[in-house]
Amino acid sequence: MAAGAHETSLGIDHRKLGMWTFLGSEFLFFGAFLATFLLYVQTTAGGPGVEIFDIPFTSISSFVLLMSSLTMVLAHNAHTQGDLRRMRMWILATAGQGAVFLGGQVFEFNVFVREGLTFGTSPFATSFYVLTGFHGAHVFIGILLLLTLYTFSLTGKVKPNQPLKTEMIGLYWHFVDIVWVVLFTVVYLIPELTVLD
Amino acid sequence: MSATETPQQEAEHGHHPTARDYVNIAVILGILTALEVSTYFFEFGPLGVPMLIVLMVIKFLLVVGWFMHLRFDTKVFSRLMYTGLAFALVLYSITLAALYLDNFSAMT
Amino acid sequence: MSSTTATRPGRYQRPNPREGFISWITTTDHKRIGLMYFWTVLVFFFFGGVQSALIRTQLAQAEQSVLTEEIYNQVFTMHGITMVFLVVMPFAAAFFNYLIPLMIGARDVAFPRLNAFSYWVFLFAGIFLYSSFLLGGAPNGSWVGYAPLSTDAVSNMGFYAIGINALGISSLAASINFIVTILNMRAPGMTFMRMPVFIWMALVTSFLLLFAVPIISTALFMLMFDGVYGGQFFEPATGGDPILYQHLFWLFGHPEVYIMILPTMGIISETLPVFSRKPLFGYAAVVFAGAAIGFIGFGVWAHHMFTSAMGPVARSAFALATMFIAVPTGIKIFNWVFTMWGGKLRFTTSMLFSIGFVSMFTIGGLSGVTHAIVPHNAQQHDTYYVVAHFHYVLFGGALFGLIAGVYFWFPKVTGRLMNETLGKWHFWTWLLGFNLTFGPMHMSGLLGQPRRTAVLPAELGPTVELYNLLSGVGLIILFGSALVFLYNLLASTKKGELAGEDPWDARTLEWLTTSPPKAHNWDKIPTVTHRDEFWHRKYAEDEAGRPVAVPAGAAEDVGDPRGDNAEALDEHIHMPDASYWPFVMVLGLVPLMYGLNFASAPLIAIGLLWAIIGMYGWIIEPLAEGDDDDPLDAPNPSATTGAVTY
Amino acid sequence: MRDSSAERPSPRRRTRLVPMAGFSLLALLLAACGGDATRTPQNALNPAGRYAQEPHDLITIVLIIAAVVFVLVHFLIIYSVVKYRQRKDDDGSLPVQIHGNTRLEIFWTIIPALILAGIAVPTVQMIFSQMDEPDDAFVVEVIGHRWWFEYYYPEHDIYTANEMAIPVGRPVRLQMTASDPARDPAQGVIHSFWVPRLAGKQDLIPGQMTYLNMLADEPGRYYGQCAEYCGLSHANMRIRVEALDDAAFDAWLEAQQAPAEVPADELAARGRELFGDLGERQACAACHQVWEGDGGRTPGTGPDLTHLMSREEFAGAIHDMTPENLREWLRDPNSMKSMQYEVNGIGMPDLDLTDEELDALVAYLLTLE
Repeated sequence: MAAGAHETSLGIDHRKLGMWTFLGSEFLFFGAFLATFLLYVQTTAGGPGVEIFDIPFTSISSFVLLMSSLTMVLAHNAHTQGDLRRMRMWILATAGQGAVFLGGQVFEFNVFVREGLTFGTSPFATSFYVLTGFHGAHVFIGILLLLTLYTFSLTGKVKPNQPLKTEMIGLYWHFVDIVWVVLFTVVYLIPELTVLD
Repeated sequence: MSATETPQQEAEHGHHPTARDYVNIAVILGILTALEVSTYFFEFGPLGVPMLIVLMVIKFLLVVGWFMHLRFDTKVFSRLMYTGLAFALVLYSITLAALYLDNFSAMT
Repeated sequence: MSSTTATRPGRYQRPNPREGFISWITTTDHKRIGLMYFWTVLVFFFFGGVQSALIRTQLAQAEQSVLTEEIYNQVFTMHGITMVFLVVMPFAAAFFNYLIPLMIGARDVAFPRLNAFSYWVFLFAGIFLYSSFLLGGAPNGSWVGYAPLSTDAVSNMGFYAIGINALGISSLAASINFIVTILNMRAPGMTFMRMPVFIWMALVTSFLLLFAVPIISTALFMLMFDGVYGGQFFEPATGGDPILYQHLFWLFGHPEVYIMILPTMGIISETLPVFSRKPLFGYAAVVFAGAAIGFIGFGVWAHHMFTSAMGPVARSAFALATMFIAVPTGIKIFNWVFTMWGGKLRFTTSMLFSIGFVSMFTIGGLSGVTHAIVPHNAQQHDTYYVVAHFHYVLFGGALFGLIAGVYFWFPKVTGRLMNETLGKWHFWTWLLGFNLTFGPMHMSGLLGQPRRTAVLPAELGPTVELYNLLSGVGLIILFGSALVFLYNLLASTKKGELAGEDPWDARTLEWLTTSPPKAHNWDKIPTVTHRDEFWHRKYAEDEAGRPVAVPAGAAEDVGDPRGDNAEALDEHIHMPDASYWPFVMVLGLVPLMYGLNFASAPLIAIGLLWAIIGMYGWIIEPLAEGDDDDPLDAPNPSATTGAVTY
Repeated sequence: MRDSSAERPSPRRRTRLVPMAGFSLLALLLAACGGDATRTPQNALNPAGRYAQEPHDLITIVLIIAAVVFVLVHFLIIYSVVKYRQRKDDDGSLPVQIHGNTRLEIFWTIIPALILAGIAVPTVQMIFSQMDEPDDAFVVEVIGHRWWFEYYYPEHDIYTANEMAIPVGRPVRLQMTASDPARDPAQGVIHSFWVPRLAGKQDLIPGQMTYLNMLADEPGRYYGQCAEYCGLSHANMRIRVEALDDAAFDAWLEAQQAPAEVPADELAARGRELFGDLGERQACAACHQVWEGDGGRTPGTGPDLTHLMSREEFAGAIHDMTPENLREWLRDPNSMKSMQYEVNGIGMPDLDLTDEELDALVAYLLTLE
């Protein structure tokens, strides 16, 4: 929309406006699952509760996801400067960190299931798995998008003068990150302080 | 209403942070995360939860403001995002309050 | 016209057929998509109507069972789902699609392919829902789908949870599309306070969808996880709270009511002024009242749960909020009435339906206020009184207005007028049939007849039988009336009187272009200097407010889209090409939906993979006007004049 | 913005006419429906105690106000339509273009808001007063099953089904929850208890307790039914409330507290045997209790049958308690009421009873008075 962008009523690109609109609605999506989790945080039906969380482990994977936001924004920064080579490097780093986070989540789920917290154990279990699972699904889609961007930047479908494409995927990625910022605190750290005492 | 009719200038060409700024923000984020995790290892008493919430909000604002450029972008985006956020906070708080505080089970 | 495929080299060519079946499958033209919505809605409306006939037959007499309980429960559930999600909502979407770009002076919506995607998801989700009849029975947990009844496998509510969720995706995509279109693609000079009220209401509706759809989506996911995958969200045995589902459902469900009625309020705010030959009374008040309704509409959801497990504080709070939403609604009604006041009313069919809307909606609104009287709500709740109320809002309200819109914009779409004689027959039988069907339900409800019951009990029989009989008679009249309407539609499309470009002496921008509009809507995008721009190009007001006709040709300098150089302009306008990909991608949704419903991993995998492949095709396929971010790639830079380029 | 006030009709002219029209319309309406209590036993417009009367009085006022508003709006619509229609001799000129009137807007914002505030005050008061626990309440526990209501009288240890007896003139406090045949809240769904003449409805939630107050001023029979859609046989889940004066109520309590007698009659004795043992087939006693005085009463998954014959109807209060009906019910329960025993374990199974067994069981059931 290079020519078009300056002719829109708000002077903003359609796609960026659309992305922000979408992200606005995503708060309502995660909010509902988070509220459900809060409602059920102690409803364990005799099964495992929040004591099952491994805070040091989750802290590390949370940190990795947080730092992936840095590499993401650096990728965008490189793209704005037309430097596709550095952009690709940072994109790969971001996708890699996302994959580490996702791997951590899969590992964590496996451990929990082995310790007796299956999907249908209790409302606590279901709401935990669905909330963090949907977040994981968002991360997964993000990784797909990043890899797509990487590939297209090699084939020439994404050009050095099109940083908007990186920016859009970045917006989505950062959003997924801030959702985790909230989840990490509200799902893991705060119950660890309050429910266990 | 007409305030949202921002012409193009503000949108794209504001102050743009550099790679160095981003790294600095990331360092701050790392320190804040370390502080958060410390609540697991050390006893903060009644301060623990408020501290975690404040830290969470700061981290949120840093990522949104800098990495997502909300500080430098048009206000329309901020409005869209904060409207969604505010709706989520208010509606789900009321729902939880109704479920926790004012149903029959809570009354007995 | 759409555009220059041949001139551009590339591995992928986009399809560009202009007629035939393929042209409809691949279209990205907002007008064609709008029409597809319209005709699909008519089909679903027929199904919903048949279901209502079955319901009325069953209840015509006490202790009668034409249908078994099992079938009856499926029928009333599907009636609700159909009318809400497959008729009223997409009916409004048809208008949004067709009219938003025309009324704001744009060539298409912001994301034409996403627009096609929305339609195909809607169609296939509807087919998915109806396929349940062949696959072990339709959902029978009622349209609200309360847990834990709906998590029971015999309720077949998996179809509901998954089908409605898919419809939600369609609505969400459409709402983002319309929000961006309205915010970003208005013609030069069209400030917010110059937008037609219909556009305002479309914007508010889209925002309501934007924030409400994710909520129902979570509720339906939870329902699906509980029902199909052994989740415990609403399972009382392990401490799950069924009331949570009700909160989430109505957090969406109440805004949904306004999602259904606001588009109609927009339509009425366009038709009444035209046929009263006066501007809308209190434009600003109507707009702000509409926005206020949308906003407050999010804060009243629990009034659907007054007999649920809520304590007195919550009951009081939601009662107050509910009462006060009547204030902005009242503002609108008075403004519409005063729009007619002092005008010169022309009673076209469209005008009759508009007035009918104001009248019937007033009844629905007043009975709505009585729901807020919580102590008595406990008597009304889940009775036919409620059924009467929401039919007065959604049938007497939404549908009356939407039909007013059909008569009003039919000449725009086809270039022909609908037959007014048949139209008047349609209106009067519709009005009579409607009131005869739903008016008596107020009484049968107050007298104690609950809704959703397959049998009218003998104890209740003598009290309410007469009212049920009247309802049945009313429905027969409605069916006849609907036939008149259908015949009128089909006949007028073929041989209706030619309308010319401005049959109603209309006020808004869409009448400025040809009827039917060309694929690109405008040869030259108009510049807007007034609210009711088109009217102001025809008339000026003297100091006393009396209109004076503008001499022919005087307004030409503002930019006449029907200029003689249209042919020359044509070459330079680049419309989005047609595309197979939205359709292809949605085809992947079909195995996905069935896979989720029957917990079949292979089907889910096929569906996801298919959808992802579809998405890649979508991304890779070349854009008509070159890549968006890359002006160098655009075949003709001068072409972007006000054009949609995505 | 031009002021159109000059063209407004004087509001004073209408004021007297409109409420009168409203009142008479409503009076007609209500008179038509209050009516004969015996003919309309499930009629919310004919309340029989304060918990139904108070809301009814409030809604009457609100309906009158609504009628006034309705008449006002429609007067305006009809007046406009008649007065401002385009006439045949129209000169084709356009009317004066009025864009709005701020004073009017403020007027019709504030007036409805005031009216609503006026309605809100008694509404909120009544929400609390209706839900408050009465001082001398008689407590009955209500358990909603698919698809019948069970009543338990905790003070007297009485179980009964479908038909509920209450004392006249004394508030009854219902403690309600929902469950299902296996007494497993996991199987429970939401129901709603509604006897329109005695009180508004209140949902029964599985796993939670809800409460409802009821009061009957006069002895008599009050009908109601489940009002929250609860699946297949929702329509067949009815309620009968028998309001008894003190003497009759005490007698009822006493009779219900007595254990069932062991029948002397041979056929009935054979029936009693079958009731406890049907060989390969599931015995009646697996689900239904007939309390003969041993230990405390414990509910089975089906209705308590100890005093079956004291009730006039069975199967969710949809069938008369006649020997023929009972026999048919035992022979082929699904023909009498839609249930889901095969798929969901809900309701009465088809026990494949022979004619001889049917005779014996019916004879036995008839002795449970």
